[in-house]
Formats: sequence, C-alpha cells, structure tokens
Amino acid sequence: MFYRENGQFKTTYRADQQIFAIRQDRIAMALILAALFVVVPMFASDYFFRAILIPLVIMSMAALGVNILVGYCGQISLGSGAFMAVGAYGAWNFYTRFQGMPLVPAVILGGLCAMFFGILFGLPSLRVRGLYLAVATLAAQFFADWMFLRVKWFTNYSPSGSVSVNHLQVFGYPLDSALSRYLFCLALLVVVALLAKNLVRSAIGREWMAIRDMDVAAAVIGIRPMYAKLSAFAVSSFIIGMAGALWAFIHLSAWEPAAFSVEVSFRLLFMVIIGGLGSIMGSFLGAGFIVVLPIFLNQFLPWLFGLFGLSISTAGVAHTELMIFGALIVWFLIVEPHGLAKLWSTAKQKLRIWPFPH
Amino acid sequence: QTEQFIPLLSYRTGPYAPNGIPWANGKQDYIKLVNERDGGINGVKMSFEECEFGYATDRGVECYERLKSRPGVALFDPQSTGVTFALTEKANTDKIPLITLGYGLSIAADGMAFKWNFPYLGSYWTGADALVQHLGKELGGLDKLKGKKIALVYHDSPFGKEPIPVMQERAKMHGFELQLLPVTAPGVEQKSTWLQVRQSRPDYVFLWGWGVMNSTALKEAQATGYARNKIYGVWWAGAEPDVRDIGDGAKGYKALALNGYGQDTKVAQDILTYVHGKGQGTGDKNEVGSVLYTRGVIIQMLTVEAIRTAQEKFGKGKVMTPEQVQWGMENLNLTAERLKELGFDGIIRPLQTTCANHMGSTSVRVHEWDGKQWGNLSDWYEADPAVLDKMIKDGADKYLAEKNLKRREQADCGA
Amino acid sequence: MAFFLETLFGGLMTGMLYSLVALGFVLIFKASGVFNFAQGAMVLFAALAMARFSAWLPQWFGFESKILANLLAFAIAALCMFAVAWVIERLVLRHLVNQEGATLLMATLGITYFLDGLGQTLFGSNVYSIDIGMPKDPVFMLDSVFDGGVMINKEDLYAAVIAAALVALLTLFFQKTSTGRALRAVADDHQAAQSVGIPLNRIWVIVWCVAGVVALVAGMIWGSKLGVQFSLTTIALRALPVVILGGLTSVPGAIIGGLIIGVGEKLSEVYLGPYVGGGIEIWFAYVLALVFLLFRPQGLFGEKIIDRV
Amino acid sequence: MSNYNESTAGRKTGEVILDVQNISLRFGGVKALTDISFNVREHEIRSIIGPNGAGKSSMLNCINGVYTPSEGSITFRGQTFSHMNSRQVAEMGVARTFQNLALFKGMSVIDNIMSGRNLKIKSNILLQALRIGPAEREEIKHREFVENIIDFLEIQAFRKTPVGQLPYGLQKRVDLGRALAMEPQVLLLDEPMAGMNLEEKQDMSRFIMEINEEFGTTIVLIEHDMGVVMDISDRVVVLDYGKKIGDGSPDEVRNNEEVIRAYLGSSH
Amino acid sequence: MSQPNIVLNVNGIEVIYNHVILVLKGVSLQVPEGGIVALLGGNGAGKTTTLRAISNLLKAERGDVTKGSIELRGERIENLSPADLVKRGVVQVMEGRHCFAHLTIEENLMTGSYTRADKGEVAANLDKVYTYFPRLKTRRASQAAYTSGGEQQMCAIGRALMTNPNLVLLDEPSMGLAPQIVEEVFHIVKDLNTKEKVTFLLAEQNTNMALKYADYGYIMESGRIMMDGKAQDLANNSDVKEFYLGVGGDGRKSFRDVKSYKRRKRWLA
Ligand SMILES: Nc1ncnc2c1ncn2[C@@H]1O[C@H](COP(=O)(O)OP(=O)(O)OP(=O)(O)O)[C@@H](O)[C@H]1O
Ligand SMILES: Nc1ncnc2c1ncn2[C@@H]1O[C@H](COP(=O)(O)OP(=O)(O)OP(=O)(O)O)[C@@H](O)[C@H]1O
Ligand SMILES: [Mg+2]
Ligand SMILES: [Mg+2]
Repeated sequence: MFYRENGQFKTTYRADQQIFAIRQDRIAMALILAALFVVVPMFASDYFFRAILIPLVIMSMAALGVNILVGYCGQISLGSGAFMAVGAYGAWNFYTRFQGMPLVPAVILGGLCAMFFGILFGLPSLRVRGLYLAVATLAAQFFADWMFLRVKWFTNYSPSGSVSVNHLQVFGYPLDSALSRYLFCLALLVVVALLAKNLVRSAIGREWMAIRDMDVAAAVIGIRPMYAKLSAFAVSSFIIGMAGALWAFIHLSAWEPAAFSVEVSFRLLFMVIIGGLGSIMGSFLGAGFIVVLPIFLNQFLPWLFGLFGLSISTAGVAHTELMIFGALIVWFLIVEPHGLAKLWSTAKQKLRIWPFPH
Repeated sequence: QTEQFIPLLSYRTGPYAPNGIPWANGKQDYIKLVNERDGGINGVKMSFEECEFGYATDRGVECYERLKSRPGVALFDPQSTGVTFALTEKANTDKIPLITLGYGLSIAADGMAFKWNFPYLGSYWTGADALVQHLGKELGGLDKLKGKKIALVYHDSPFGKEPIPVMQERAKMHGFELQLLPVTAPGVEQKSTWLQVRQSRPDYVFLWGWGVMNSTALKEAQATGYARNKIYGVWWAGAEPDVRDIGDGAKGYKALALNGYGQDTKVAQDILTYVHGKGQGTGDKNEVGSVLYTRGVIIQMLTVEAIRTAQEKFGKGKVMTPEQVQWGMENLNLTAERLKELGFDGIIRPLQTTCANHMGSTSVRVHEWDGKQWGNLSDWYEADPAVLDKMIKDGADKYLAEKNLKRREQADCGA
Repeated sequence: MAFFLETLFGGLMTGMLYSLVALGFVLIFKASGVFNFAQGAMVLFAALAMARFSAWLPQWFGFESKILANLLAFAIAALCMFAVAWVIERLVLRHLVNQEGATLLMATLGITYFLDGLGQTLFGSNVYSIDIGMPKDPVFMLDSVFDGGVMINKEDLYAAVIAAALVALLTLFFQKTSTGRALRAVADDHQAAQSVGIPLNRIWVIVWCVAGVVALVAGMIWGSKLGVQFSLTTIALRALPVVILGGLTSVPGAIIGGLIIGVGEKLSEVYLGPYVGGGIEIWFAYVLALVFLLFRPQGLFGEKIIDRV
Repeated sequence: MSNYNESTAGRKTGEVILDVQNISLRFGGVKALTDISFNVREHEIRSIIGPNGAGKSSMLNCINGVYTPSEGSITFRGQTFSHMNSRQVAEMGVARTFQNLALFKGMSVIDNIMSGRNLKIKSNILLQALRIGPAEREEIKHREFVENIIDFLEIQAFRKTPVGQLPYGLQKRVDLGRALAMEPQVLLLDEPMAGMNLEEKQDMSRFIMEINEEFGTTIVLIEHDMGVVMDISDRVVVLDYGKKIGDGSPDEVRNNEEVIRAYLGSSH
Repeated sequence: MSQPNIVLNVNGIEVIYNHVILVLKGVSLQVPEGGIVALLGGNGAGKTTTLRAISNLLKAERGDVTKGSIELRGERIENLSPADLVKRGVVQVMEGRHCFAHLTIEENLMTGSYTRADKGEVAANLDKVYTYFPRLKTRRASQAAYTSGGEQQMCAIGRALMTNPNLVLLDEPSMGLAPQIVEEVFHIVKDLNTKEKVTFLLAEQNTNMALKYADYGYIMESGRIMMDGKAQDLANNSDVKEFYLGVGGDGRKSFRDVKSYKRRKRWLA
C-alpha cells in the first residue's frame, strides 16, 4: 500500500542505477542515518555505546569486508580474524613508531598492511577452491596468531606481548567519550559502506560475482580469475584490516593476539551468512545479530527465569545462551538460507503487493 | 544507597571452567559469609552480580562496561590477565580500582605509576623469582644453579610470557641456561613440547600453565618419562583440577602455593557454618577450602578489608565510592593478629600496602602433590627486591613514557 | 638418531589420533556434502557422556567392575550419539536439502554451539576422566642400538591400533555396500538423489550415527589421554588440515593425511621451532596441507574437483 | 584481395577469419577430436552438427581456450596459435554461449549482460569505488548498450530478476545477451535452441540472423534441430566420434551418405 | 480401453516459490493408466513446476503447493517423500539432467536401483538400458561430468528406468539429443508403454514429437492449462499447428523466412 514503486518512473539510466531506486527506500535510508547520527546519541547510555554500539559498528565494517570476499567473490575465508589482527598491529606500529602519526592515516595504513597480507594468503585461491580453500585460510589465522605472539618486533618488545594505545585524537578532537568514539566509527563505516556499495555495483563487483557463480564462463568472457580473486582479497582484507585497527584502538585500547583468534573468524563468517551473502545490508544485519544476541540473551535469560520465580546460575545462563544461540542460527538458516537480507527483501516484496497475498 | 556492589566476573564455561568454577564460588561465598555472619561491613551489606565471560577478553570488557556504573560499585576483579590489560587504561579514566590477586600486570606493583591496579600478594615476576630461590635452596645455594638447564613451558599468551624477563635476569645472575617452550593455547596438544624436553633433558621444568594445559603437560611428562618431581608450576598450575585426574601420575610435582588452604582453616569452617550450613553455598561442600576456592575467598577478604579501611577514613557504615575504595586498598594493613581474627591464619602472611607498593606482600610457598592431595608446604619465600625493584621501575617508566602519562605526585597519596 | 625416531613415532601416533577425528569429517562430507564443523563438539559430547556414565553407573547401581561400567557407558554414550544424529536429521538437515555448502556449514556451526551448551548443561564443565585401562608410562625399545633406547608411548600405540581397525571397518563399509554408492550420490546432488528414490532422511541418520560412533571412539581415546573437558573441541581444529590434505571424500586419505600432518608438525616443531621461537606446529600443519593442495587441489585422495562447461 | 563468395544461403561471406587445422583432443583414453580441420569465413553462419558425444562442444572449447588441444593449431585473423588463452580470445572478439547454461546464477539479468562488457571498461578500481565523473559516465554508457540488447532479446520484464529463477528458455536468451554484449566478431553458439518450442526457436533464429546481418557477426552454431540448421546456415561441418565426416553447404551435407547414416537418419 | 483408470489426478494446484512467487494458478490434469500424456507450453509456463509438485521435489526448491490436491491411484501424495513415491513406482527425470557428477555412468545408473533389492532384476534392467542407449555402454566407466550433454541426458533417462517405474514424469527428454536419438527416446517411451504398461507424463517442447506419440495433451501458458484434448485433435487445431507445430496453411515455414514482426498467440490476447 505505502511501499510502492508505482508512479515512479525512471527516465535516465542514472536514476535507475541509484543505490536506492525507490523513493521510499531513500527516505527510509535518510531516516536511519539521521537516527544513527542524531537520535541514538541522545538516548544511548555509556554502556550502550561501549558494549553494544561501538562493537556493532566496527564488526559491521569487518563483516562488510568479509562479505566482499565470501559473499561477492565466493571465496570462503576463515582467516578474517588474522586480517583484523594484521590491521590492528599494522596500525599500531605506524601509530607508535612514527611520532605524531594521526589516527586516521594509521588506521588506513593498517588496512593497507592487511591488504598485502590478504593478497599473500589469497594466492592459493588461484588453485585451491571451495571448502579446501576455507580450511586453508585457517593457515593465515594461525600464522598471524603465532606471528604477533612470537615476533617481538611487532609488539615493540613489550614483555607480555600485549600492546595498548591512549589519548586518541581525530583532527585535534580527543576521542575520549564513548559518543565521540561511536560517531567516529560510524562515520568511517558510512564512508566504507558507500565505497563498497559502489564497487559491488560496478564492473569489478560483477567480476567478483561472475567468478563466484561460474568461473569458467567468467574466463570465457574475458575476466581474469587471478585479478578478480586477488582484488577481492585485497579490498576485503583492506576493509577488515581497518575494522581490526578500529576494534583494537577504539574498542579494546589494549589487546593481545587472542583478541583476534579463530573464534573471531568464525563469528565474522556467521555474520555474513546469517546476514546474507552478497548483500551489504546483510552484513549489518548479521553483525547486529551476532554481536547483540549473546549480550541480550545473557541479560534477558535471568530475567525470563525470574518471571517464573526460578533463579538460574551463571553457568546455566551461559549454557542456555549457547544453546539458544545455536538453535537460532539453525532456525534462521532454515527459514531463509539466503540470510536476513533476503528475509528483508521478501518482506519488502510482500509489502509491495500488499494487501494482496501474491 | 545502602549496599556496596561487588561485580564478579567469572568463567564457568569453556576451556578454563574447571579452574574458574571453584575460584568464582569462593568469591561469592565470602561475600555471603560477611553479610550473614557480620551483617556486612560495619552494617553495609554487599550485593553482587556475576558476569560470565568465558575467558574471552572482549566479553570481559563488556561485563566491565555493564557493571562498572552500578550504584555502589566498589572495585573490579578482571579475573584474567587479558582482561586486566584491556581494563588498565579504562580503569584509569573511569577511576575504578582493579584487584588482580596473583595475576595481571607485573609492573603494576609500582603504585606510583599504576594508581588503580592492585596486584596483591604477588605478580608473575615475584612468582618466578620465588621459584628460582626455591630451587637454589633445594640445591643448597643459588650458586649451584650454575650450568643447570631450566625449561620454561608456558601458555603462549601475556599470562605465560610475563615471567620471562625475570627468568632471563636470574639466568644471567646464576648462570643457568633457560629454554623457552611456548604452548599454544589452550594447550591440549603438547607432544612436541615434551619431545623437546626429552631431547634437551633440562634439569628442571617450570610450568607456567592454566586450565587444561596443566594436566596435559603432566600427562605428557608421564608419557615421555620426564620425572614429575623435576617439574615446578606457577600458582595457577598448582590446584586440584590440574592434577586430580592424573592422581599418582603427578606424584612429586611441585607448584607455588600463593595461599594456604584446607577445610580446617577458620574461614572455611565459618563458610561451612554460616553459608553452606544455611543452604546458601554456591558450589559443592567438598570444594570449600580447596586451593582455588580459597584464593577466591582471599580476594574477597581483601576487598572487604579495603572497604573497611576506607570506611575508617571516610565514614563508617557508608557505602564507599570506587575512589574511596582505592584509598582503602593502598592503605591496607593486615597484621598477623588481624588475619587470625579474620580466620586467615596460615593462609596468607601479613600484608601492608602503601601508595608506592600495591603488592603488599610477595610471600609465597611451594607445595607438592602426593598423588591424592596437595601438601608438604615449604617455607615462605619473598621476592628479592634487589632483582625486581629496578625491573618494575624501569618497566613502569617505559609504560608511562609510551603512554605519555606521568607518575603520581606524592600529594596524590594523601587524599 | 634415536631422538629422530622418537619424534617420528610421536608424530605418527598423534597423526593417527588426528585421523580418527578427521574420519568423522570425511564420513559426513562424503555422504551428504556437508562439511561438519560440529565434529569437534560431537567428540566432546560423546566423551562427556562416556566419562560421566562410567562414573554414574557404578554409583547408581552399586557395582564395582570397571570394565562393566566402561562397556555400559560406551553403549549409553553411543545411544546418546544416535539420538543426537536423529534429532539433527529431523530438525536441521531435513529442512536444508539442496542448500549450498556454505549454508550447511553454518548450520553445523549452529549445532556446535548447541551441543557445547547442551553437553555442559547435562554433564557439567569440570574435567572428567575416562579410564579404560590404557597404560600411561612409556616403554623403551632398541636399548641395545641407541643410548637410552627409543621411547614409545604405549597408550598412543593402542590408540593407533584402534584407529586403524576402525578405518578398515569403514573402508569396507563404503566399498562393499550399495549404500556406499548412494551416499556418494547424495553428496553430489541432493535433489537428484531424491528423484531416484534414495531416502535422504534415512541415509543421513545412518551416516550421522556412524560419525557419532567415530566421534565417541575418538573422544574416548583423546579423553583417556587428556581428560574430558571443553578443550577437547579444539582437537577438531587440529584435525582440519588432515582432512583437506587427505581429501574431503577419502577414508584412506584421512589416515595418510593424518600421518603426514602428524609427522610434519612434530618434526617441524622440534627441528625448526627452536630457530623461530617455537609454537609453530599448528600453522605449520596448515601450511603443509596448503603446499600439498597447490599440487593437488582436491587433496591426496579426494575426488577430482569437476570443472566443466 | 577480398574474394567474396556467394553462399548457398544467399549471404555475402568474406575471407577466412578462423581456421582450425588438424585439431586432436584426448582425455585419457577418450579421443574427443581426431584431426579436425575446417574454416569459418567472415559473416557466415557456420554450423557444426553430429551425434551426441561427437565432439562439437569440445571443438568450441578448444577454440576459446577452455580446452587445450593435444595437436593442431588454430588461426584467427592470420595469427596462429597452438592453444588459445580465454582472455586473449575474448579480447580478439570471440564470444560464446554454453550448452549447459553457464550463467552467473546469483546475478540479475542486467548484471549478467553487463558483465559481458567488462572487457571494455576502462576506469580503475579506485574510480569505480568513488563512482565519480568518468566512471559513472562509462557505467551509464555501457548500461545503454546493454539495454539495447535487452530490448533486442525482448527480456525487458526480467531485467532485475536473478537469472537462477528464470525458466530455461529465457536463461538461454540471457546467455546470448551476455555474449552479444561483448560485441563479438565471432559468436560461438552451443545448442542455443535446446529446450525451446517452435515459436521460441523461430524467435531465436530471427535473433541469430539479425545479429549476423546487422552487425556482420560471424556465427558458429551447434544445433540438433535440422530444420534450423539447414535453413539458416551457409556451410555445415559434420562430426562423428570426433572425426569430420562431412563439410559443405546444407544441401551437400543433407545428401551425404555417411552423414545420413551417422546422424540424420532416413527421416530427414 | 473404454474407461481407463486414472493413475494421477492433479486437482487445481497452486504453487508458490519462496513464499512470494506464485507460479501455478490452479492446474488440473489427469493421467490415465497406461497412457502417455503430454504437457506442452512455452518457456516459463510452469511445466517443470507441475512435475516437481507431483514428484514432491518442490520442497528442495523452496516451493510449496498451497492449494489443490494430488492423488496417485486415489491416494493423496502431497506429504510423501520422493523416496516413497519411487517405491510406489513414480519417478521423475529432471530437467537439466542432474547426473551425479563424480559417479561414473554405470554408477549413476546403479543409483537408480537403490530401491530394488533383487540382484537379477537390477542386472536385467541395466542390460535393458544399455540396449536402449548403446552409447552409454561405451562410456560406462567415465565420470558423468565428463560426458557430453546428450550422453548425460541418456544417463538421466536410463537412471530413472532403473527404478522399474510404472509412472514416469519426463521433463524435456529430447533436450540436447540428436534427432535420431530423440526419435529413439520416443520409441522407447512407446515401447515401455505398450509392452510394460508404463504410464508417462511428459513435459516437452518438441511438440511435434510429443503429439505424435502421446494419447492426450495439455497446453499450459503462464501457470494455467489453456487447452487440452486428444493428441490428434490438438495436432489438428489450427492454433496449435501454427504456434507449436510450425505448419501454417502452406506447410512448414523455413526459419529463414521468419520475419521481425512478432505474432501473438490468439488465445492469450
Ligand atoms: N526455484 C524457483 N524460484 C523462483 N521462481 C521459480 C523457481 N523455479 C521456477 N520459477 C519460476 O516459475 C515459473 C515457471 O517455471 P518452470 O520451470 O516451471 O517453467 P517450464 O514450463 O518448465 O519452462 P521451460 O520450458 O523453460 O523449462 C517461471 O516463471 C520461473 O521463473
Ligand atoms: N573434460 C572432459 N573429460 C573427459 N571426457 C570429455 C571431456 N569433455 C568431453 N569429453 C568427452 O568427449 C566427447 C565429446 O564431448 P562433447 O561434449 O564435445 O560432445 P558434443 O558433440 O557436444 O555432444 P552433445 O551433442 O551431446 O552435446 C564425449 O564423449 C565426452 O564424454
Ligand atoms: Mg555438446
Ligand atoms: Mg521446464
């Protein structure tokens, strides 16, 4: 009824190629952005910023990066945690070794480090495919874990191997309050998301998807698998690396390699698959799901049990949380194997023809 | 505002659960005991909330963010070295003291540099130092260590790496050879580590492990025929879960004992009467008085005493702010009598903190597993200030310089 | 030289144990095209059940015999695994017929979480032991040839024998029964397999049951070695390079892969590790597998990856 | 120099553009192709027919570099290759459709066809990310071209549908569209009309002939519908068990004894 | 055959893919015992969907039958699994072949005998398939993925025959087959039909062939049955003649002469 494209005619290809071709979508997007930048800061508490919003925004960025590789280019990767780690340690080394290096360039340089690392570990993808590649990317993960633990240079010979940053500033403004950190990450995310969206709807994005869907045919129409795959690895690990730098600098402030363990890689893969492979929007939904759900369950379950006059032990909550988390993942996959984003677009499609069922 | 809130991080699931559970139970039970037996601290009852984080740093940080602004919050016990590292800076801005008993940042003993960190009773540096002293004593003099070879088998994480500088320092001093053997967390596969041990045949093995790594190490030692009585563990590798299911296989294994333990101590008896006796016990009755359980109790006792000390200055019967608790923590003075009164006789030694010394005491003993239980406690060792003080100061200075921070003024200590 | 032999043996034995876990992956992949990440969780779950029941049963029914307790516990744990298999088929796989590999993989990760939670809820999170009477102390051989002899771990030796027997059995199962062929068909194309009347549901239950038993055996052996505790699940991560090196679809591949990885990682750690600070074996295993894959992208014995227009 | 030939179908054909010489292809024991030679002239519609498994698709695969022939060479516009490289072939202007539908299933119709124009896109990855100025103009320019193809193939209604959901026949059209987007000089079509009914086949024939006439595209066609082949092709090669058994105008082929025996059967 | 039994009765079914895409809008059809019924229609008409609905392979495509009923010899079969249907003798040859890529041709065929226990019977069936498609015999040991399109099509049909079916749902059997083989496939269909009383429902684009061999035909357009009737009647219907058989008033039209204007089927207008 309200969600219709009737009457909106596109007279130019340019108009048709907009990211949000339907007016209602554009309005919705503007509203969401306004909400994120203006309304949320008015209401969110410090805890909400630090424990939920900031991780959510940063993980969204990482998931976006993973989605480019896994969702768009079809190269399943379990090494994302490693790319984050390289981004984080790379940025840290630039930040501490060069006096006066500002934050944003450090983050970008961290992204570039991750990019080179990504390209290096992307090389096997030219020969190894599918699940074999997925498992092989774990090599990157464990190698990075080892490297940052063992090669002392990367941690500037800190005896424990743990490093930290403080007094962050952006363009002279200190990033101390949770709000400023949130806005900083959000602004970066918006920029990255826009650039990523542009990429995936351009020629390079089509190359990635072509490689994903049918690589022999792609080669026949002149797409070089090597270029497509490595560029996907590069772009993806660049974004993941930046997210890693943010995660370390903004969210953790002090970290050790375990902060980017294989568990993180799995979680990122979860995000993109639950969210929707090959969908920018899906990355965000998936990140939301995976970041928020455990925290929510952790706080909601005792309350729920309390309702029935039961008290539940901490361990009980933790175990129930695991079970519900696992069950929900399976349930969502069954309801819509193509992820939350697909669920979302199906809902939109229904809305479009509403009130008629078909 | 009538209650003092104690946030409790815990890990009752995941790879480190076997050790995390008794520890967490001890921490809870002591709070219950004080509330039940004494009616709180000068009448101020304590409330608590547990937050499960599964030994994952980021979830621990989330717990911190969630609980730090609860009304009446006193301090924070990060419960893992990783979380301690992550919180050290945040605590600085949030002005919340961190109690890290027997773990965390070794250089944080320097209270002038780390206002908010309290590695009570000892850090990994003091632990490593004491172990070397113990070896020296067994051999009949530290000079006998010359030419010996010690292998450090350690958990490959900040926790495991902390003792290395002290070990290296001591190796230089006494001329023993140090072999470093990292074990990838969580440490379930150590065959090659122990093959290397077999190859290089070190005279002693120091085991810096946590959780499943400890029992695996001892089992592999058995499987490769390395004498268990040549293995010495840190205090996180010297509790019941580490050896219980190996039984005789670990006979002769020794480890640091940060604290005394046992059900016959007064505090354990009190807990059995006032807490378990009223059906309020957190875990299994048999677990009361076990090594890690007792450690949890100690942490909570020190918390309570710090609050009590603070109340003495800022007003008895009032709920203390974190900043007031911080003052209490660095002005703690637990004499032998006081400890006895509290029921901790034989569990820990007297400790006194100051603005500059956040550790309070570095006393530690060594105990041995006889196949059924821990026992055969050695004398107390103190870390050698000649070795450590300079290292701590240098380390803290380097940290401050890197962070662009300043040492506290002496004036800051008064308040 | 003696030490080299020891390392070699040590590697072979560990490799054999990895194979046992890898076997679970291979079975399920071969039969349904599902890369089952839950294998690690299944190993833990089975081991927990076995450990707990072997302690509970004598308590409940007041008998002493250790052997009886172990046998009964094994049987009950196997039943638990059958139940798990059945539930997984009913509630998960059945609804995901014909979906892509990535989706199925994620579903098994969901199952992993669920099993981790369930296992700990039912059986607790402490360390439990399984005592099936494996000898713990090493024996020394060839004392006459080498000084100090060559140390061999008897426990590992037994474990390796059990693993080998299991593999032989499974290989037979796949080669000699018509089910074997049906399984491969299902892995290729769920829908087409349905269309010719292969009952996916039944097949899946069977395969997951078999995988459950394999997990149980693996859990029992690992558990008796290490104690049963949550960390057992991480063994799965160490077995993954074995799976890809041997080939996702090959039972013998899991064995050969296991041996190569086992030996490779131990030798590398012992002989290369010291030069770079140690702790390299886990990534070395992956890199080793990767190197093999560069020459054979489908693993040593895997089915050739089909690439045709 | 140009010695135009008048083909039987009444079409002006030019010089030899593609010359296949003595190609053999083996897979283990299977001899997919044995010593095949034939040529294709500019502007002509050249058909390859033969029973199932004769090696027709393999022949196309050799031409555009998917398979590497074990012997023989291929000359394209005067350049001789012992084996082709896919990218190079695409750059030289050879496009192709597939027998078993090799579309990019997850992409929409538009994106599938747009991907055919990727070779022509000049802006680099940074420009594409920023999507400013030249990159956007370029994208729009190509989009216009693709829209023309979509109009031409009459699939406007499905522009944004993921191709995986289209019925078989339409997918074949999209496949053709993707090939056309490359503006090829030579178009290789592998059974473009399989699974179509008569009306659809007529449409498809019309498309093929229009492409051939309007753009002067040379077409190599594999098809099992003899009606179509005999009606629209200029010359026909017949393969059987990897060997060439006939080559010539449709009429010659139709009356070739061996071809009748091996392939056509008596009813044609 | 005066009043043949109805084996398959499809009654007003509606099919929705993905919860939103309505594809079949009330399709009804009947297949009599021992008959050959053809289902004709253009691309996207919904033939494949209809067959999938019958053989219950729709679930795997995320489609659902939301209305109507399907009966096999009087028994409702919507809730049976495809395997149950195969046991009852209903088998579908899927569009697009779907051979098991890693299995050899012979193994592919043998999967069809999964439900058959009798070894002798299986061997006989295999022989039969090889006599129908000698080409398969020569390629029996190669992996299905590496056989030509036509060979795969034969393999798919052969595999279905291995189940000893009594009702075969054939989806575009002639696709990609050489004319001779097409002829042969239809011969086989007829053969099985007359000798072994196998019933066929075949979706086909090759209207010519289909109507030549079928007894009865349904014509589908956009998810509805537009026309049905005896095969001969349909073959003589002038619309069908023009649009499906290509024989206008003056015999077969050359593909050459098809011009660029688009004719529309009258009944759709
Ligand atoms: N899995 C699917 N998801 C969504 N839509 C589908 C799916 N499969 C088919 N459709 C749609 O259903 C309609 C009917 O398709 P169907 O495959 O049944 O046609 P058909 O008559 O068999 O055509 P063809 O002759 O080309 O094979 C088409 O419009 C198609 O887009
Ligand atoms: N990659 C390959 N590996 C092994 N054999 C192959 C391969 N490709 C083709 N063949 C074999 O080569 C022969 C020719 O196959 P091709 O696909 O070229 O036949 P075709 O003439 O296109 O037949 P159809 O009309 O059935 O499509 C077939 O017997 C096929 O099995
Ligand atoms: Mg072909
Ligand atoms: Mg169809």
